[in-house]
Amino acid sequence: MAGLTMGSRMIYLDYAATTPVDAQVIELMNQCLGEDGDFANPSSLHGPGLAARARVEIARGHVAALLGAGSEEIVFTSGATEADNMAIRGGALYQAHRGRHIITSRSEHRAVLDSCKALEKEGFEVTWLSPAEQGRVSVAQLREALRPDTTLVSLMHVNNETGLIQDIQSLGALCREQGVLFHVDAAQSAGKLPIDLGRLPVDLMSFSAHKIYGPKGIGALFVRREPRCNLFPVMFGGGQEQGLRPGTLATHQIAGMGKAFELAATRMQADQARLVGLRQRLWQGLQKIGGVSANGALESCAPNILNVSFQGVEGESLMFGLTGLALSSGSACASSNREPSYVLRALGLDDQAAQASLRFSLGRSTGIEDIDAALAMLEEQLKRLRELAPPWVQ
Amino acid sequence: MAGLTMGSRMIYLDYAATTPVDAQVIELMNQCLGEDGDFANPSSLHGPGLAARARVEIARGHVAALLGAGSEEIVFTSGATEADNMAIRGGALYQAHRGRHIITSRSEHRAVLDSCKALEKEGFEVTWLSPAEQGRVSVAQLREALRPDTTLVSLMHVNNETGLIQDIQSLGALCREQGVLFHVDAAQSAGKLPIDLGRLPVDLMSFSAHKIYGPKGIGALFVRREPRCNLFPVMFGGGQEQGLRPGTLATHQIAGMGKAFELAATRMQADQARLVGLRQRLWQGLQKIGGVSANGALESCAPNILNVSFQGVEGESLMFGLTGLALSSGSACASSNREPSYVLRALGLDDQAAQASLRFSLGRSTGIEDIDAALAMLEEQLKRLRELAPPWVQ
Amino acid sequence: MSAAASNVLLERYFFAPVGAGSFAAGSPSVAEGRAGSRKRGVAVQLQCQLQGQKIKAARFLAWGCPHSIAAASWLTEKLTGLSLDEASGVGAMQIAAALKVPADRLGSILVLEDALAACLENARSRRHVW
Amino acid sequence: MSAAASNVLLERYFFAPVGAGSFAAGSPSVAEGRAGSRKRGVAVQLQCQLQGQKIKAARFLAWGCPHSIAAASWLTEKLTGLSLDEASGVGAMQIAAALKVPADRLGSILVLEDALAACLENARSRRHVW
Ligand SMILES: Cc1ncc(COP(=O)(O)O)c(C=O)c1O
Ligand SMILES: Cc1ncc(COP(=O)(O)O)c(C=O)c1O
Repeated sequence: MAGLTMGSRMIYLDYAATTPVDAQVIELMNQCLGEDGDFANPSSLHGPGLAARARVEIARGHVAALLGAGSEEIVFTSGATEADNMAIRGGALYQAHRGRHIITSRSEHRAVLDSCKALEKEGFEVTWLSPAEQGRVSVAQLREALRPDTTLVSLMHVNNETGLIQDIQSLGALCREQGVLFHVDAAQSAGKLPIDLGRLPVDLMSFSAHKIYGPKGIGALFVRREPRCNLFPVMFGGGQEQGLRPGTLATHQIAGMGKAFELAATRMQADQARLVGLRQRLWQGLQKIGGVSANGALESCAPNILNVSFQGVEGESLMFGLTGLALSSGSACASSNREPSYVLRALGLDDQAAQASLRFSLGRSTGIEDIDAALAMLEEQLKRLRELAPPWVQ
Repeated sequence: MAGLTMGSRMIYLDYAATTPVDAQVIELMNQCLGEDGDFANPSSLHGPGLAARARVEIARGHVAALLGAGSEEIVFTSGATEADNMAIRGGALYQAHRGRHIITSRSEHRAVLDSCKALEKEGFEVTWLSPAEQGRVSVAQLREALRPDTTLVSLMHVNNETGLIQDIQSLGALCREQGVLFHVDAAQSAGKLPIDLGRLPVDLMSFSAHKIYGPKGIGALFVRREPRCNLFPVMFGGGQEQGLRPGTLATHQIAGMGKAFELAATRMQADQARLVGLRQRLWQGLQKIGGVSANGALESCAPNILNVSFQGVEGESLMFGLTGLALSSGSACASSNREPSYVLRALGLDDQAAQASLRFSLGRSTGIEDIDAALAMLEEQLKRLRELAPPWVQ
Repeated sequence: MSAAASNVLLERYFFAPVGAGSFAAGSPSVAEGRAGSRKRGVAVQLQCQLQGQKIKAARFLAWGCPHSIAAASWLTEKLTGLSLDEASGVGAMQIAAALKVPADRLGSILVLEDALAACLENARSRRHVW
Repeated sequence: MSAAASNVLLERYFFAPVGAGSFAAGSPSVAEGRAGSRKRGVAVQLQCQLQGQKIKAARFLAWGCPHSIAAASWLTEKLTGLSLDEASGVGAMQIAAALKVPADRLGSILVLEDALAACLENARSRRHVW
């Protein structure tokens, strides 16, 4: 396998931040852009409009199919961030007459955290669960936090920094039993882990296309029909998407997402089996170098992510030294600022250990030789930086 | 010129609903998608991330340049709908301590109307101006509506149904004088009429890429720095776009919008001069057929739009009969439902006249032969349907 | 040119309507019925040329949505050859079913039914004269 | 691999640091200064090999951000050949300016300055022994 290298042998190991768009997806997107394509407004009632609308509905079907959902339960958004906002804000506001208490955890994506914080400022009460070992939220913990006025619980499926898989089946069952809305951010799990919304007790689920070889700037929210989940919209306008999400439908984006989900359905199993092997090779190599610890037990984490703390080196210099590797030290969103990852802090790491952590995330183009080259670069920099460190620094 | 025809000689005259994406724009977008392109997350700090970020910032510069704005005043959004929501909701909420009165008009886009209605439900007071002749809001009318507790005025630059150009210079001057935020939806004017935000007294301005040969699903909000205009965000998350608009930046979408705005800067004058001529030909042809009236004086309207009422025919049958023409009877967004256009109703037309109106909107690929072919089709259907109508129907 | 475009009968009767037009006014053998108005969004005029108890031919004029035009045309074809009694058995539901008129357009068909009723009423009232 | 990547001197001193390492401990001609800690995010050890009043050679060890490592390396080069008095004239601002250290990283350079001060203090205290 060729391996995704850029410029002067750059190895891309940041697939959890974003993926390149699949060639088939690009091709389909291009069919919806130019004069000769289905560029018209999908809300227009003339022929070209109907052709564009057909593209949208085919895509909706593919997204729904991967997830075991009904087409009418899929609402297209500008990404998982918007879907998270819609679910949390929209759900909490719609249910406000029943209660004003919501529950989430400290290791959610910022789209969830900040949506909850915004509600807090508007008089909602939020319980911030501190995940136990490895970032897992237990059913017992959730049961304890539930109150009569709780209306919504938001917990992610796969953590974007550590890859930890949350037991949404059991957590959701408890929510359903208590009549509480359950929202799950599945941006990092869709297309990577099997998801069957026909069985999962989940009311709202957020998705993003660009984490699974689709385009950036498009996502979806699953909104269950039975039992019906109602939302207050967070944006207002032309009535598209059942009145839940206004704005001209971006045909090429939606078609691209549909294709990406369609491809994921056929590739998921083989892709993930391969990644488990590559991640194992990476982890064994790192252990040989030494002074490393995994943030999360491998078997509890999505197969494409490995988050590792490095002892004896400072995090920023390690990143700076790894010129040939494109990866993240925190989540991609958080990586523009220098604050240590709050997710790793929530796992109990101190600031320095959190900062000296790297998230390796592998993808379709990652090959064995990429892993081996990455290990060689890591070994070189770790050796060098550890030798440079004064021995009296802990 | 070839003319934009689809399938079996379909003539596209719905450029105000959406435009095909320019070939140069498509090319640039494709450079940001695949493995070999700048696909990385623009928030990532590694090399590929910085390359994607550079694409974003170049695009921001092009958008700003067309508008006479500073790059730091451009916030990318998922479209004009979202920009409208951010401006109106965000502005009103931020200013809520100063007052809870906002002003808009009855012929705004639904993104504006519905944003205002949502605020109304939350206890804000909205004055809905009824535009005078041709949809124009007068300075006197606005002055009368302004109150000490008014914090925001939202009026569009060019109306999407009639093309009417609002005098935002004078209206904005009054707002500035009164210390009231002035938001302008410029989705239909950017790239078509000169806009110089260095001089215009406008605090917030909404844009969309897909109205000027850029991709759907991307837009921008201009947020003035001096005097500084502050907003409360409507979505929460990763801190992108100065904390005003979270979510992974969609590099290909943003780059495409930048290119579209760059091209508009060079093409605007010539494009529009040509469209004025084509529209004139269309209007003269329609007058020759007879039983028509223009909804808006041509010289007060953007050169690409002509909205016409047809006497003696029912609107839906007229549309249905024009199988070779792709155009709108209302605004594109409203055209999925059968309610007569509220914009035309606001101009004083009754339900039937509003419904028997067509919006012709021309664009870069429209040629003389498209106009002539459209006129021939119109003449045939009008003659046929008028003959079918019982003479005793008014 | 709308979602209804896949309705073949609708298109046939809309684009090539049989029975379009009117008979010379004032003929004693022509019964006429009108219903609807501009304000209602549909207006239909139906004429039947009678031969005894039989409808020898029928004509329509219509102003309204595509369904109302197509349905009026279909009706003129349907009426041709029927007796007045048979004709009064033709109702809105039968017309709607034949042309697959969607529920939200049934109003137009009811107007058409009114025009038929008026026309048949007119025909019966004329029979006294003959 | 970050926005700072366009800083040529930073890259040179970070990736090929001169003066890296330490002299054999306990030598009477070697002065040493330490500053910072893991908790502060920067830790620097600076050693100067003295020849009378002069710094014959300097060595560093550093744990911290790229700027702190590069700056420590740059400093060992700068110190070589200086008298102790001259060396005490070298301050954080001069180091920061030379390496274009951004404002939010000045904290690291102040730690380096502390290490230099400690090292020179140590050097002066040793002179009594000789
Ligand atoms: C768990 C999670 N949620 C939400 C998001 C945001 O997705 P988007 O970029 O589509 O808004 C991301 C990725 O950035 C993510 O990893
Ligand atoms: C005046 C006006 N405002 C806003 C919009 C919405 O723009 P977008 O589709 O980018 O959300 C449109 C077009 O649909 C428009 O014409």
